[in-house]
Amino acid sequence: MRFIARHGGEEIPIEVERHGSAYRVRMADRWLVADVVNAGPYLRSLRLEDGTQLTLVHDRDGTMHQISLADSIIHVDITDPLSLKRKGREDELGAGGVIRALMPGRIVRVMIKKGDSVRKGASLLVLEAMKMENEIQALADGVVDQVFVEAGQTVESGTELVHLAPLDR
Amino acid sequence: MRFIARHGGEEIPIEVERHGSAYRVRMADRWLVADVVNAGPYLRSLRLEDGTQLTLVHDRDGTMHQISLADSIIHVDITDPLSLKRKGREDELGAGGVIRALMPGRIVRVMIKKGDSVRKGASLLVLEAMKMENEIQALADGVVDQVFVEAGQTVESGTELVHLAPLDR
Amino acid sequence: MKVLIANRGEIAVRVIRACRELGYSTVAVYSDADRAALHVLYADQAMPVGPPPSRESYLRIDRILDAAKKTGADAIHPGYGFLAENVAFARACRDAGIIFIGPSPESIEAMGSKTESRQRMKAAGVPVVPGLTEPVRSFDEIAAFARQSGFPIMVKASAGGGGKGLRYVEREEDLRNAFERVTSEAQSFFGDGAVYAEKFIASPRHIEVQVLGDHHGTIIDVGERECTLQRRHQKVVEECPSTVVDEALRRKLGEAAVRAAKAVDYYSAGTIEMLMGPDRQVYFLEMNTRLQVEHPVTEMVWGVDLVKEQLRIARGEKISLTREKMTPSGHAIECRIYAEDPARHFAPSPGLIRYINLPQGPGVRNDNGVYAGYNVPVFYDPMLSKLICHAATRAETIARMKRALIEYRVEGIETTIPFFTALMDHADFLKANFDTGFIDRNLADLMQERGGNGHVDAAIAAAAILAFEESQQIRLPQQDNSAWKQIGRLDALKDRS
Amino acid sequence: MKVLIANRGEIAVRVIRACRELGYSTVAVYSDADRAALHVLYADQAMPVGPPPSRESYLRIDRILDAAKKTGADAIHPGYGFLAENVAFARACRDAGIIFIGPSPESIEAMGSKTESRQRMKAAGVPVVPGLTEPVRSFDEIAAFARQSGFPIMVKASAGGGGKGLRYVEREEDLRNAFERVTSEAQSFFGDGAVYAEKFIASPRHIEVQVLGDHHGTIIDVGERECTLQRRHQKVVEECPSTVVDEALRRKLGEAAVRAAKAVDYYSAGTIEMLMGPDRQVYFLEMNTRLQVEHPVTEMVWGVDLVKEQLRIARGEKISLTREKMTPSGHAIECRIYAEDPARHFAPSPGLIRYINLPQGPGVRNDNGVYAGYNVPVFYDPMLSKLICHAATRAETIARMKRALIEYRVEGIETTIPFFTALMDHADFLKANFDTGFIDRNLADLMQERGGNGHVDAAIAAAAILAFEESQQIRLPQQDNSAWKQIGRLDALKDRS
Repeated sequence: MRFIARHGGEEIPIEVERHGSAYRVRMADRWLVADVVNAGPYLRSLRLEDGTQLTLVHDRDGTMHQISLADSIIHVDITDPLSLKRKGREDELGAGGVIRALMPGRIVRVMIKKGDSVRKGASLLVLEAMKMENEIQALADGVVDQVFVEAGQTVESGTELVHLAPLDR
Repeated sequence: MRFIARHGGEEIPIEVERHGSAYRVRMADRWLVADVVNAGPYLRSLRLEDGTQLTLVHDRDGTMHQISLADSIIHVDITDPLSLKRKGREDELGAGGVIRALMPGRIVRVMIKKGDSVRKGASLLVLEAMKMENEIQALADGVVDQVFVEAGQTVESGTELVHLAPLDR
Repeated sequence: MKVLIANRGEIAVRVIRACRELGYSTVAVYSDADRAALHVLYADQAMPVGPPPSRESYLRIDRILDAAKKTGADAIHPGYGFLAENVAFARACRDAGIIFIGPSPESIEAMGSKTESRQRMKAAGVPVVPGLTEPVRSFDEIAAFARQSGFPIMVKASAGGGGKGLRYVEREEDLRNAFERVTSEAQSFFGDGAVYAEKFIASPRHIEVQVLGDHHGTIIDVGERECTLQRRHQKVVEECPSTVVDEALRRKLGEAAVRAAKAVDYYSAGTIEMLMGPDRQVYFLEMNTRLQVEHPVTEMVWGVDLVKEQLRIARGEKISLTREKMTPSGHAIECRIYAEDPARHFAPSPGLIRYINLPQGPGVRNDNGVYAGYNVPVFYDPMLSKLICHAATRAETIARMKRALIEYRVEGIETTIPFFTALMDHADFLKANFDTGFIDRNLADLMQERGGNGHVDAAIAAAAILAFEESQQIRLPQQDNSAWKQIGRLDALKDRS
Repeated sequence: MKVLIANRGEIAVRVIRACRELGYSTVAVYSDADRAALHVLYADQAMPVGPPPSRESYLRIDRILDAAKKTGADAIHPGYGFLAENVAFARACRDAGIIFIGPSPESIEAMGSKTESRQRMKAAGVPVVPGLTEPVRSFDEIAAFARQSGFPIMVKASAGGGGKGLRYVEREEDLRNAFERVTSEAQSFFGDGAVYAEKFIASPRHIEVQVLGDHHGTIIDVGERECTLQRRHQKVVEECPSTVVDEALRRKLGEAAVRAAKAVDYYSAGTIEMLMGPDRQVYFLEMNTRLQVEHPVTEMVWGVDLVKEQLRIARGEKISLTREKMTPSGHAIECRIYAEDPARHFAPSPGLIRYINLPQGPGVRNDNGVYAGYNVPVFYDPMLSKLICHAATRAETIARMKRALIEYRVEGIETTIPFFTALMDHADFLKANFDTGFIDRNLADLMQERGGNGHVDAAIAAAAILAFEESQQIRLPQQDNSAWKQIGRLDALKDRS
């Protein structure tokens, strides 16, 4: 079966086929033989032909897979090119700079207003949660398109805070 | 809602009703007010009005509930008298002395044959599993009705081994 | 004895464990967000004390005393934070005839004011960091001190502690902003806007000495802890012993700490915090009149149980330890595991813990406050657990910590585990070559992508295989050979017979 | 260095942890039943060695050496059991140029035969239990010894060990049956039907001394362990130190143990097992030429890491410990947590572990071999983990163990946890007043229904409430505030930008 993997800005064509009780995986021009077994919820053990064993925590949200190794976390998007799922996701994400609250809390300060140009890393607002003031920063250069919240407001996790339009639009 | 609880040979009529965010439970002529919350899979916390907190592991197989407290395990059968479930269960269990393998293993010896009278605690057969020979004993006095296995045979968990008919039948 | 624990999280669990080992029954208190928290699950009784915000629950003296009365608790352990250093609470306990497991209200009060404690220490001959010994409320007074002593300085909340309500000021133009923010934080965190200022000790190490005092006038020290590694003035890694303290200095610091504690007639467990400059000059910083977060590193190296000592002292027992007979053994390090995402500037990461694999085995102690299936609430300190390792040498302890961190897997929320993994590999950490600014300076370095150790391909392959399995509905059946169902049936059978 | 661990379960995990802390990479071997076992998950490499039965996998010397060659392992740690005391295996490693992390084949061989070791010990001036010093194969020879010495006697497999292949014989009429069963077990467990007989020491305590030897002729003892508490000749609880051993006796036993080890030019970790009669007379029983299951109690009290010492010794390093400078500190107790149902005569209880709540906190060490979601296979020893507690005194350690056992919850299979909970409350255990027959004699007492501490009503109410909730479809929604989904999206976004 063929997939497209997206990781670190790269698109990698992947083919997975069964190989005895294991799998043969072609990634671009590399081949891997690996077996994967469940070790309780979320935990998986992957073993390569030379015996290399990796214990990984696997979680998935739609086509996005999170693979946590002992000392690193890898996010990879795996899509079946035959399905239309990916298209839907891209539309959802394509808009870019929607900045959301990653946790519930209270907006302490809003440092920007509509029309401001901001640099990557600039502080946009301060959200107080878990006894800490958290500065929410711009992930990229952009122009403030909309500010959805004001100081003093309580927000839920996932609330849209600010919309940044890319500078190059 | 009304239930019948069976525990330790007793049948206890039970009534459960909501009481704010907790529950009011009538057991025969006693009343308890308790709330129960989930604390991850299987773990539950029960709290009584006086603050008494019990952390219990709860598991259920049909109408049979297993409640493990810090230092004891309680099995209780909870049935809704309006449902017919209980009837079915009784039929299934009523036959009594079906002795099954509780684990996969190999039958090493069979010490009884059809027609033998056995006393509670008598050794019926020896099952080897986990590097140990395990004597399977009669749970009550009875007459051997059928022997389903022979020495040397490998059995799966749940295999019927012996059927004991009650002496008083 | 019945002990109510006026706290939550790992420290409430820690105190419950000690009580249970001493045969005391325990009462947990909980806010509406904490009904299923671990400290509730481990307590014999649990009483609600209000809505989730601390101010309406864990900081409500009236409700906590009410819970103590309703359950007949004889004593209250305040843990750290919340009401642990609240004079009014300690007094209210005394008035209600309930033992407060901590020092006297008078000791708390004397040390609670950073400025008063500085005066007391000076009088007791304990060296303090040069600076104001009186609290001030106006910017002009702070500015006057700054002009006189020169920059950089520290502006601090007089009622502060625990790394909150303080600012480093390097240049005059930043002073007003710092003064305003500290004043505001002092008001909001400690309910008292008074501040003061000290000379800034450059590149210091943060060393603290554990003390124990009883009601019979005995005060001993239990050695020092190295708490230099901080992020934004919050300790993140603590060690025992300190690599810069030799036996002679240990004696000297211990004596100064005992002198400091005696100056306020101290009993129970307490900590004298000190700063050591690069010239090895040591200054009194503040006294924490409570159990510290990092108390376990002392316990593991010195073989004492500080919480049990607190409980025994509170019952009026004499300290059974003799300082001369005690020797530190091996080395211990503590990592504070937080629900924070190091890759996103340590942003809080509350939420459902879907899965945990806990580190186990030799020399590993995990003082946990959470479990798999627990929803980390947004309202409180995001500490999940303290991971403490102990081994014969510092190098072995670091290797053990690395091993434990590899075993420690949490899914559902982000944690600071990857940060500690990187720290344990840092050359300067291995050499114990650091000061209090080390982490903030080296953060980029520490948070560098580790690149999956060349296992990125394998990880991508794993994701593809798992996607393939799902698309093919290839699922390992949930095998279940469990015997209890049949046992249940048999018991039911027996019940009827 | 790359180390292959020729074992499974908790001991394989224990060795992997030590290797990882020393920076060695690890190779696990696994049978088809163990692909997802914990020792595989914690290893850097894993190689299959055959079908589930041990004889076709973990006991297959050829396959294990093949796995070592394929992965380029430099050394093999055999753990305990399986091939740990197999002379042929130790020789095969030597022949293959692979370091065997254990003693020489010659030491194993000398001590492997219970009869030869008895001869050697006699020669070295170490007192042995009176009995045969030559193995026999006929019933008549055993009967002759029995007649001469008088009953009761012990009939034992000459190649035996680990509590397997032995019978207590009280009366002449039971002798033939005992001889036949021991012969048969000796043949089936050890591949050698030879047996011998000893005088039975009534009401003995089982005391053993840990020794460490290096390749440079140094052998030291690391104190004794109290292993008296056994069930059917299998140790179930071990302690360090023994309450019946004072410092003078400790020295004496240690010297005898070193003498015994020297008699066979011993290196690596080993244990001299001894019986102590009620008259405090001590007899050599056997030497275990490997790491013991119960090694952690020694580690916690003496502050050594025996597995790391084994690894260092195997590399040719000198023992860095000096016996004179070592002192035991506090008390440690180990409970062997098995997948057995104490309420059903300790019947094995394999199956899926659906849930575990692990004990944590101060002084608790859990050497685990399983995890939640693991299916305990039927083919091997049913040990799930070793729970070890350490505290300042024996009483405190018992209280800590009780606390840890309350925290330790396993769902899906039955375990021996309730048995240990009862044992920790037994008056004679608290007084350390026991002999090797204690548990078998007191089993009924120990397994008495505890009656839910008066909480039966509450438990029934809980079941009714949970049944009610289910009937009403009242379910707590699985809350999920987890942030990673959004982080995933953001990363995906970044990847494309």
